[in-house]
Amino acid sequence: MIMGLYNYWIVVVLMMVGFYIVIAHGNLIKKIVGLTIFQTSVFIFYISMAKVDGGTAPILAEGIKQYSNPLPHVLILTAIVVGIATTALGLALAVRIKEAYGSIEEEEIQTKDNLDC
Amino acid sequence: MLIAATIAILVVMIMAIVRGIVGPTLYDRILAVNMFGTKTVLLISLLGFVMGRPEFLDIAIVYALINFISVIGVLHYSDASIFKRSNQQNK
Amino acid sequence: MLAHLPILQVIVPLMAAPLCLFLTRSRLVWLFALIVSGLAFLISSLLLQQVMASGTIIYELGGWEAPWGIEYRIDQLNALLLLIISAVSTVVLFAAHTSIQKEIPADRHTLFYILYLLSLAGMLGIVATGDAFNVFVFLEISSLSAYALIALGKDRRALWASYQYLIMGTIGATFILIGIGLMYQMTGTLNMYDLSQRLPEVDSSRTVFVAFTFVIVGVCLKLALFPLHLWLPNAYAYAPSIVTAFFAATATKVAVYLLIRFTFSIFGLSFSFTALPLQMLFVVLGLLGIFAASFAAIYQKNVKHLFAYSSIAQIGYMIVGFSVSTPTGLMATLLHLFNHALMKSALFLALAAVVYRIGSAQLSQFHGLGRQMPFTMAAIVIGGLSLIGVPLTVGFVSKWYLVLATIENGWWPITVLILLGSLLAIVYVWRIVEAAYFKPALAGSESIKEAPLSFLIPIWTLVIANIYFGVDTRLSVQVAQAAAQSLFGVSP
Amino acid sequence: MDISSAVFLLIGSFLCVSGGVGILRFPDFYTRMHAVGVTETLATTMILIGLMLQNPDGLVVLKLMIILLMTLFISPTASHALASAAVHNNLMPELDKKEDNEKETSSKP
Amino acid sequence: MIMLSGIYGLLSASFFVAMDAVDVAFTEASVGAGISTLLMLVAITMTGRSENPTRHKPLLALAVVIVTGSLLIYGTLDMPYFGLAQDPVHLHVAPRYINDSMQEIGVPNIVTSVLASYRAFDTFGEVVVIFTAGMGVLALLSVVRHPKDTAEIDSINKSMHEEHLILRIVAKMLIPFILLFALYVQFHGDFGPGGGFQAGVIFAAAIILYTMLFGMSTARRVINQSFIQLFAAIGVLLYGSVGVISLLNGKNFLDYSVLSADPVAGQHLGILLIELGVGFTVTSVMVIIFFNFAGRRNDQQNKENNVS
Repeated sequence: MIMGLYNYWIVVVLMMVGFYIVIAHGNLIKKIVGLTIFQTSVFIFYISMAKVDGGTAPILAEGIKQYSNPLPHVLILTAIVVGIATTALGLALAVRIKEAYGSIEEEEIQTKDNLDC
Repeated sequence: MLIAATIAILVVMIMAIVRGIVGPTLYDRILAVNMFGTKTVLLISLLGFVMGRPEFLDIAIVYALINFISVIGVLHYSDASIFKRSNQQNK
Repeated sequence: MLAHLPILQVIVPLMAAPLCLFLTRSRLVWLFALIVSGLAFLISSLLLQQVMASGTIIYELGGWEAPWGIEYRIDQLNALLLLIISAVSTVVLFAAHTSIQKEIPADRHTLFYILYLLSLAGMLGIVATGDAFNVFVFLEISSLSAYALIALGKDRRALWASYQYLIMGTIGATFILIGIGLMYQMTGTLNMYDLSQRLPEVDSSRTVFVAFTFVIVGVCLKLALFPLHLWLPNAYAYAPSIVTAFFAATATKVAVYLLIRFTFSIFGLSFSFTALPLQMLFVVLGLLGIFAASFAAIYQKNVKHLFAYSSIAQIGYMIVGFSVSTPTGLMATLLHLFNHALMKSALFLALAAVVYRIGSAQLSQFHGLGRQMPFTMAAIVIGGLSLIGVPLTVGFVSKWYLVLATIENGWWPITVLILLGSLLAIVYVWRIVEAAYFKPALAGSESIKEAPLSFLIPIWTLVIANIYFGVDTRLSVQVAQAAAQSLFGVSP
Repeated sequence: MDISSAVFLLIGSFLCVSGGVGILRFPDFYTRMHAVGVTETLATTMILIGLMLQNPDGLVVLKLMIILLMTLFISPTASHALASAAVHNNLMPELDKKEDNEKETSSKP
Repeated sequence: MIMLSGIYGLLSASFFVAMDAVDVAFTEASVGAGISTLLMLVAITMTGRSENPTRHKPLLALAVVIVTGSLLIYGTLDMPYFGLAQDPVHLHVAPRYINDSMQEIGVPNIVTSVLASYRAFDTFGEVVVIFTAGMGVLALLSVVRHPKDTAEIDSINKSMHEEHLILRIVAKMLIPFILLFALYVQFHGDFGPGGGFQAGVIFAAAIILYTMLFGMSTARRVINQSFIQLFAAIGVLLYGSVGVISLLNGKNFLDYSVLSADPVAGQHLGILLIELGVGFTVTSVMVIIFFNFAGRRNDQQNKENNVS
């Protein structure tokens, strides 16, 4: 069982590291870094399910019978693009927040917000 | 032999990561990242041969390029900016 | 061309968005966007007609048959949602040109319309598609444009609200992605119909259970179900008014659609309601949501906040109807989807008109508005009555079916709680009425005029729709009933 | 052919590891950079030549050549930029143990 | 910390290579290690490095994370084992792609044929996502530039670049090569790893390199901002119009077989065209994003200079 699943367990650990950074850190940029780690670990999860023992990259060539599953690769290509799009937008927001609030710490922004109300 | 070289590179990559984490200055980290990048290029070329599909060296080329660009980027935008001081002098 | 309606529904706004960049003047872009949105509305009504007449439409993209390619699968449920979204978008867009003059800097106008169209296309795409991964892609289109639109708000708090929404939304989307991945791993397919066929074989496995949990949690994040709703009030309150009117009426509806689609169609009724104590959980969360959000709404100083909380409460009603899990309950949910879209868009549009005239949505600024802006305020009152569920408005119809569903199931205490929840709605609606009609006008507010026609026309269109569908319930009830029954009958 | 390739690969690996030891063990930034910069270029060359000898197929060798050329350009340039950045920002080499402490603290932001 | 995330990107990419996902590795290499690291760096310089160690609610967060994590681990217990050929993933949909794509589409790279033909609509969505991100960043960060300021920056740039002769010369030699390589990746995507997205990122990377070394305003002189926006739109439209052509010919959206008399040749042509569309959009959006970040940064610095 350990041999069959260890890969997924590592992915889960990575995923949770990213997730923890997202929800526990107060720094906006760090949150986004956490988000990228979280997403990347999901990518790894997809890619590892595509692997076939003894298979190679899914590009047809002569004399090769066993290929890895191409479908997750396609999905993850799309997901990577989505990931970079989110990252870019999130960073842009963080930059604007810094300009507007003078800080990128969650707590400081929250207190300034409460003053506004 | 390929395997041996792969393992050697993996070991060196770990060393680079250690240096990257330990620090102590920013430049050490950049150096470590740069080194890590070049080693990745080698690793990918080697992996291509290990898996018997050496056609995929394109990825290694991309790596080499991206690595260079990101080192320049780091130097440009980090605290270690090469341009910062001259900027201040100009003011 | 009729055969291609399902795809045209999505790609018309999708391809119109980049075209906007070629138009230079703000007014031109607005007209163009309005036409495109109207076209989408036309397509969706044709689609609904077609579906009601001849049943599910299947459209294979790229000509590849289903599990290999992506397919669009339009049944009654999708068609209803498509109609709601495109109709609201068209009506709201009508007022957009006037409203954004004062709220968004001139050099961002084109971008605003582009993002708006993208967001519309994203939502339509989520609803129309029959492929689980395609849902994720379009979910991201609609949410990314939503983040940017919200951040266009004037107030700096809009930025912070948008950032919070981004974090929550991305976590939700990633959870959905994990869920889809797990399902794919167990079945080897991404097509929804194929999934529903293949999942029963493996539905006792723990992996499928976890996949289900992740999808549900992810959707609930997007849905702003009670404990996960924290991003919503601020996002709605600080976004440009037009954006609020559009999203309040559509965004959460799409999430409810996803919830229904995943639980009923993909995982199947028997699995969904036995694997987790879903019924119990959702009833409790729904009711908690109704009460917590209604109480919060009562204490808000900003009317936008007030209605945002009321939206969360309304989501609570939908979830209660959903968790009854009988055809009547589901029908009540679908009706409420439709009706809530009508009333919330009317209310938020009226608010947009108020903001256009007085520059803020603080309750304290509302004093005496009943005389200065009689038509706008009358619209708010009728919308508010609809929220409460007074007879002759749409709100009554859906509450009626909801009560019916709970009684049918013998859930008496819940019936009582639902009615109590409506009483709370009376309180918060009354606060606005009181401010607008029974308080003396503020000093220096004599110059406030009635909102311009470009507001009044869409607002009153919606208000009349509110009343019309409250009296003549044939159309909405018929569609909702057909959709609910098809979900309970054979899987999609 | 195989033997020569193996020899090249071995030399390359050895150089690589020595560079790795260098980056870990050397006392300050400049010496570390020296260790890396020098070994890296040579090690990469060696390993790539070793790989070229493995597979004398046209396109693959061409790509390897490209990688080699690029590394030869890029890695010294990057090292140069890095070092000059460090000098610019007043990071002093560790010449003497006593001086070191003051300088290190003063150079750290 | 950012360095580490860069390393993480590199590392995960090499993992993808080991897992046979060359196309993904390609993308992750250019995106994870390149573009997103760069963006983070720029964002960090714009927001300052002030690191406040205060963490709020770490216990709650930890609880949430542990619950989700253990749920996932629980879920893995029934998973089909890693790498076995009889996993359901490898039995149901994928075999057709592997066995028949050569006859149906005629492109050796299966990933490309799935991406650009079987699931072309996903890819269309992906292009639109990237376009949305570009528009979003534009809506958030674009600044109105004053001609006077740019002249000032120009003079600063000129003086400071004199010190970096070596960098500039090497870059000058490299950039044409990078552009050439990007074209190769773009058009070789049918046969090897690569395609529109990867090519677009590499192309954009070359432009970014140029911008970093020769200054914003020089780069802007070459690449006009509004021009590149139109370019992004053209990419999406190119992709979409391929679909519309098939609609007009009575086939379903994105059915390429109508593009040529021979369906397989039509598929090939269609893939080529849409990859081109992807390349256009990705290049221009990446450049838009970078320009707006960097432009905003220059703007901030100018303001600071004016104040001090």
